[in-house]
Amino acid sequence: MNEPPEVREEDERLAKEREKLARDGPQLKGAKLEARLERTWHRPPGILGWLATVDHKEIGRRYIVTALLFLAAGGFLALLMRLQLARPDSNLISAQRYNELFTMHGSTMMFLFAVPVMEGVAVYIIPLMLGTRSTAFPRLNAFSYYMYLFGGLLLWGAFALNIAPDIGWFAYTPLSGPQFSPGKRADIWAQMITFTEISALAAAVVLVCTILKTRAPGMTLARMPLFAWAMLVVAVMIIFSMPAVALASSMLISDRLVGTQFYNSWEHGDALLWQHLFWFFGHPEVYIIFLPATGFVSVIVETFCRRPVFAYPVVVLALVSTGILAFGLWVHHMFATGLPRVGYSFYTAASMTVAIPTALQIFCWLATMWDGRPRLQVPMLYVIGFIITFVIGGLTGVIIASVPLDLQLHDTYFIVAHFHYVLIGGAVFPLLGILTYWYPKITGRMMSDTLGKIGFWTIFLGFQLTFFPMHLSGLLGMPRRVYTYPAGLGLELPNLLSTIGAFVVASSVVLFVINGLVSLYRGAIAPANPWGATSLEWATSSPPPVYNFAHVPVVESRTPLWDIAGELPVVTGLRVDEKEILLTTVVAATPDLREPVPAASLWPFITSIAVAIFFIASIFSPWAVVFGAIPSAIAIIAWFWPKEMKREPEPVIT
Amino acid sequence: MHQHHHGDALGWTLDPLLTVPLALALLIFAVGWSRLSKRASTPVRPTLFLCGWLVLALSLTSPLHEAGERSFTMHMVEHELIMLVATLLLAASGAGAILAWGLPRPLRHTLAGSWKSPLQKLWRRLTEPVTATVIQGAVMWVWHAPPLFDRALDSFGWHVAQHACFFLSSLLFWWAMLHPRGRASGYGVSAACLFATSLIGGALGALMSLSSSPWYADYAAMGMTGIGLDPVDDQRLAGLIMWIPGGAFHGIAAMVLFYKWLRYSEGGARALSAN
Amino acid sequence: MIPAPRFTDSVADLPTHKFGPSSLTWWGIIGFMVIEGAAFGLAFAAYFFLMGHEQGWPPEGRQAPDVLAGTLFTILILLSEIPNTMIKKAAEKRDVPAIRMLMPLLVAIGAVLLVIRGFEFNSLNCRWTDDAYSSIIWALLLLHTTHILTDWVDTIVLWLLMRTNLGWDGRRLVDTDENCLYWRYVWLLWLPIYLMIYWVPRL
Amino acid sequence: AFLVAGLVRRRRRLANVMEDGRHHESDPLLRTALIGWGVVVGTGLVGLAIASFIADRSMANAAASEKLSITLTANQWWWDVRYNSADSSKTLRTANELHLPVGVPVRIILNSNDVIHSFWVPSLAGKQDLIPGRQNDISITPTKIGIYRGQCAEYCGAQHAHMALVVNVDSYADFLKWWRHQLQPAPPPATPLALAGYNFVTGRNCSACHAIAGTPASGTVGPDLTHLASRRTIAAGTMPMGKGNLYGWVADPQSLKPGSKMPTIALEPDELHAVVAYLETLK
Repeated sequence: MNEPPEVREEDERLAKEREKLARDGPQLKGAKLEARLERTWHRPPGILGWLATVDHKEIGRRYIVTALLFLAAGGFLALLMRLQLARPDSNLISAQRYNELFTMHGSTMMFLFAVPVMEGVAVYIIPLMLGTRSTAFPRLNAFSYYMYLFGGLLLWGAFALNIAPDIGWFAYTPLSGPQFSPGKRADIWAQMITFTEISALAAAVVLVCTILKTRAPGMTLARMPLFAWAMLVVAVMIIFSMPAVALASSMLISDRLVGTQFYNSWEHGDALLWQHLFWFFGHPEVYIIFLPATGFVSVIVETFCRRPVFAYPVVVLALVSTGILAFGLWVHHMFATGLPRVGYSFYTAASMTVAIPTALQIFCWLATMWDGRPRLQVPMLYVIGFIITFVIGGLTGVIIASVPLDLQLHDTYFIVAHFHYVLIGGAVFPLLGILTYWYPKITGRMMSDTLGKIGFWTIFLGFQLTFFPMHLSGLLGMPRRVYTYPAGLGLELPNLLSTIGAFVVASSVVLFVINGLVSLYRGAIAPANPWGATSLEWATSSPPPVYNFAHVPVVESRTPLWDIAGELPVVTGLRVDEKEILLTTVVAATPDLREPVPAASLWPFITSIAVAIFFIASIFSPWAVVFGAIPSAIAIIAWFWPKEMKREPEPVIT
Repeated sequence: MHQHHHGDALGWTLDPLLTVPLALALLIFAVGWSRLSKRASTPVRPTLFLCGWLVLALSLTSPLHEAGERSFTMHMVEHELIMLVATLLLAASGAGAILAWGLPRPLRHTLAGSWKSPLQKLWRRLTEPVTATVIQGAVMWVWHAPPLFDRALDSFGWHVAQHACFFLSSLLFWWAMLHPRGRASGYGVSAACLFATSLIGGALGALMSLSSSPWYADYAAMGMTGIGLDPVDDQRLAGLIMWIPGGAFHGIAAMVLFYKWLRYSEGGARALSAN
Repeated sequence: MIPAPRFTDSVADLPTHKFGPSSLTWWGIIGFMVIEGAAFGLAFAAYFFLMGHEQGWPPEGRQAPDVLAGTLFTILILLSEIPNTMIKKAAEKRDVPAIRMLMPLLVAIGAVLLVIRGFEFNSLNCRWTDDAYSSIIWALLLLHTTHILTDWVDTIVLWLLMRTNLGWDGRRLVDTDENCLYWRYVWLLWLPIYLMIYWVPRL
Repeated sequence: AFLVAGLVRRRRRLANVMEDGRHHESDPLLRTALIGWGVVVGTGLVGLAIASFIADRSMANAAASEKLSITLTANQWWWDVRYNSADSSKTLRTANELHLPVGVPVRIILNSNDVIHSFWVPSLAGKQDLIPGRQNDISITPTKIGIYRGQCAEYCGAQHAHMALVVNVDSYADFLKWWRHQLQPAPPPATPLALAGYNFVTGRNCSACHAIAGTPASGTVGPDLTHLASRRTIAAGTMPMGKGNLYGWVADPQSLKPGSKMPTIALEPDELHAVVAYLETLK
């Protein structure tokens, strides 16, 4: 329009230049193309390059490893607790320490293990599954990892310094408020929440945009792998639910640090406000952990039964409806708080409905196995372990959905048993299965099958031994979160069994780790598609090259690798001298734009440091909000400042 | 509470302010239908329209309306019938054309002339899914502000205005949800808007049901409301109806539209019926 | 074994930027809007939840905030939509000179808004430490202020960018377009907050 | 049960498939099965919801007419018990122990002085939280004579584990006897040693927190001690009542219940003897 004339001339010159640009295609393929892509996509070497990376595979790997370390740490705390509870009236661990232990255990498992590990797996595998070279917003992705890491370090650093939180992972006010938790313990917890929720929200935005915009051409929504569907639902749920805990914990920390009165019932505040906000997040959180696992199960079942998952639309609808229902159920964590009695039947009915989509999904998996040819390899074993365990956990879940029953069982070991069945059975088993399944893709080597099978049976049986007796101790009246219990109430035996079981579980986890480490060096070299699977991550080498795919694949069916006759259709014409990915339309996945991918950059890391200093300092002085915000803002501006005049040699602007 | 007292039998509300527009609508529809039915058309749409009209007419004029003046819960049932059932059926019937044909010819032509623009432009603006969602949410929240709600309870005219607002905003809303522009991606937006609406309405219902004191003076003044609950519990029950069945209704609608979206997303139904 | 490629269409002729839902950053911004919208929605819910347990609102002995500053703010922020729309349209037409001319106006409006906001805090008639009512209205106002502030800084940065050669980059125009979208969101959010802070306590 | 049966059947069929690798089920059949399964689960849940509703109704009906009103106030980490009466001379305060007459509906009003606690006597009633700034209540009609153990069921800080409550369900006559006895003020000290203890308890540190009816001790922060020795446990179920445990508790509460709000006061041996001797008279 109003451009000065020299720019128009420039346009023409650029248009000529565009013809000369190197692009992948029939003229440039094979080793020559790979070398060019490698040069374009590789990150700078050295420690700085390592910190600056924006490669989703590196970030995903770090996410997974870090989360597994936190799992080990949280599990170690669980062992300590089980030791204390092995005998009645035990004096092994003091009340204060025990309260720190279960707070750390719960917070670590929920915020530092379960959610991040799912995000980590997704960040690694989703772009490969979708047939693209990078996630959307790779720098945001890197930032998300660093925020997560610093949040975890804050919590565990505090534990090492003996100022770990002791208020439970749910931090009910007023116990966590300024009056009843003086000192810094509760502040540390609240800021750890801030870190992890920023991280989770950033990762959620990355995943939503990646899944909606970067799918391979032809991969319509109805052809998307079920794991991608699960992660899409989960990411949207994170976007709606995490702000609740963000708001709640900000209000808590401002009550504690600057004297607001949100939760102070002596000054018109309300202690239950915390619970409503917390569970508005906390209930969806359970599904945020569980739904990715259902995605894993769908992937494994499909591959090992050699049959597309039965009733794909039903599974998708089940995922979405679970996601929606999860937002209507938060009060069922609050049955004992004196909710209006007229509502009990409503809450019961609403809580029970969530069983329907889950039951339908389980049916679809069983039907897939029924109709397919199941191969009982390690990942499939984990799926079967998952189904058995999860069904038990689901049944106890239906029981406690009923208000009268829940009023009896709430906050007892019955609940502890229930949610460990749902979370370990429902999420950790599929996770171990999927790690075995994707291990060759990530590392290029296979895990040992024998060790894997031994590992599965020990963890499966050990798990039942640990948690089944807890149903009993709960029914016998053992409340949660007690550091000791009196003798003579019949609680000795179930507790002893649980403790023994816990050590069996721990040994099988050690076995899994050993298997993982040994296989890294000794495992059989993995081919591109060792399991004969169907989704696109198996259409590239194991491990994938830094640019994922030499050519962006085209998808013509829901099970692409099973339906192609030897040759994979691909599009051509993406640049090889610049990092570039293909954007497609949201629903139909028709090619839409070529999107430049930002280079590796230290700014996400620097920003995360600035923000971390800001948050941690604010525990000690409210002025940190002022002097912390400025460096953070500068770092963010530097992050987004475009490096150069990018006069793209491009055709039309529409 | 105007002119009614406890213990009176519940009667019909046949105020001309209500009955005349309702009857007129039905009349116009009947005329339009008789004119149009000479050309071929399926009976689905008229049936939907008639069902919607019936639900609307019954919820406004039947004893339910008077019961709504003695119990907030009953009032809520009335509102939910209007906003969830009647308007959904009316919007689904897509009976605009039939209604237009029912009008006298000169009026029809004037309307057709002005329909082009700017009325059409306004209509297109208002039936943007996000706009319609925001409008309905705002109408719902604002009318539940105690001074406004109390006013509606005290004066029949205001009450009609309240119901008209609910009726129009939800008609607009359902229209926007069911008739998206750009068929394929439209239903996705609709599903998201329905999910948001279930949260917006659910939040209002939840606040109502978790409140420890009644919000509305007229109901609070009753020692015991018409359905044998004290005003606090009556309000809680009303809130619960809005929150849980109301939220579920929007949730289910979201799922239905989502499913349609999914189907459209595959050009042919091939991938969907691959099993 | 990696399956051999079979070449189909070329995407070489695709553009590198478009306005609206085709743009990746558009989705990112919508994502963050939803996150913030959810946070505001929950803050509103918290406000009404606290209110639902009080006999009077504001609680007895407190005075509702003075409306002058808030009303001025509301009028000005509504007016700011005029240059905002003009910039948005200019960006879509690639009219960089017009953007360069209008941007300082938006920056100036933002600055005035922030000054008025200062007076707003002063007219709340309470301190955040007084009681939960005071805390929540302070929180709402503060939350919104952070949005004004961040978008203002963002606008300044964009303005500086537009003044350089980088402004001609189509992708920066998309950024400008999306910044305008965000500003709309910021003032839309303000309307319910305005009602809740200034008018609900007067009901 | 419906659900279990359905799942067990499914699993068995699944096992068959895996053993012989058969798979001759056709699609339409599976599809029908899917719909059938949906219906089965749906119906099962509706059944459960109705059962839950009925159970809930019956609980609500039980709450219809209470005869006895008790206010239970939770504190970190003990229970303050007040038997309400219109006549203030018949209002009775005790701690960590409820006595209820069998068969009489009782309404317990639940409050908290500090953080959230939860009232739970597994064999008598479901849970109900005690929340500062709010008032909940729970109605119970005990049906069997006996001694029941209750415990705080909401994590409430350091000594959450040691916040038990004894519920003693008696015949109506026994209950009345207990109630009348509890209304009595504490007996005056009879021996010189007990007198020394009385002087210590009422005169110095103890009375700031504890009350003993009929003496100058009238603190309200800690449990009422008027009939301390008649209770079954010390320190909210931390240990059984007895001379040895009383010694231990008075001498060093912090080592027995670390974090307890009762400070350890350094007592001379003779002071300790005296205090325990006096407390033992508070039957």
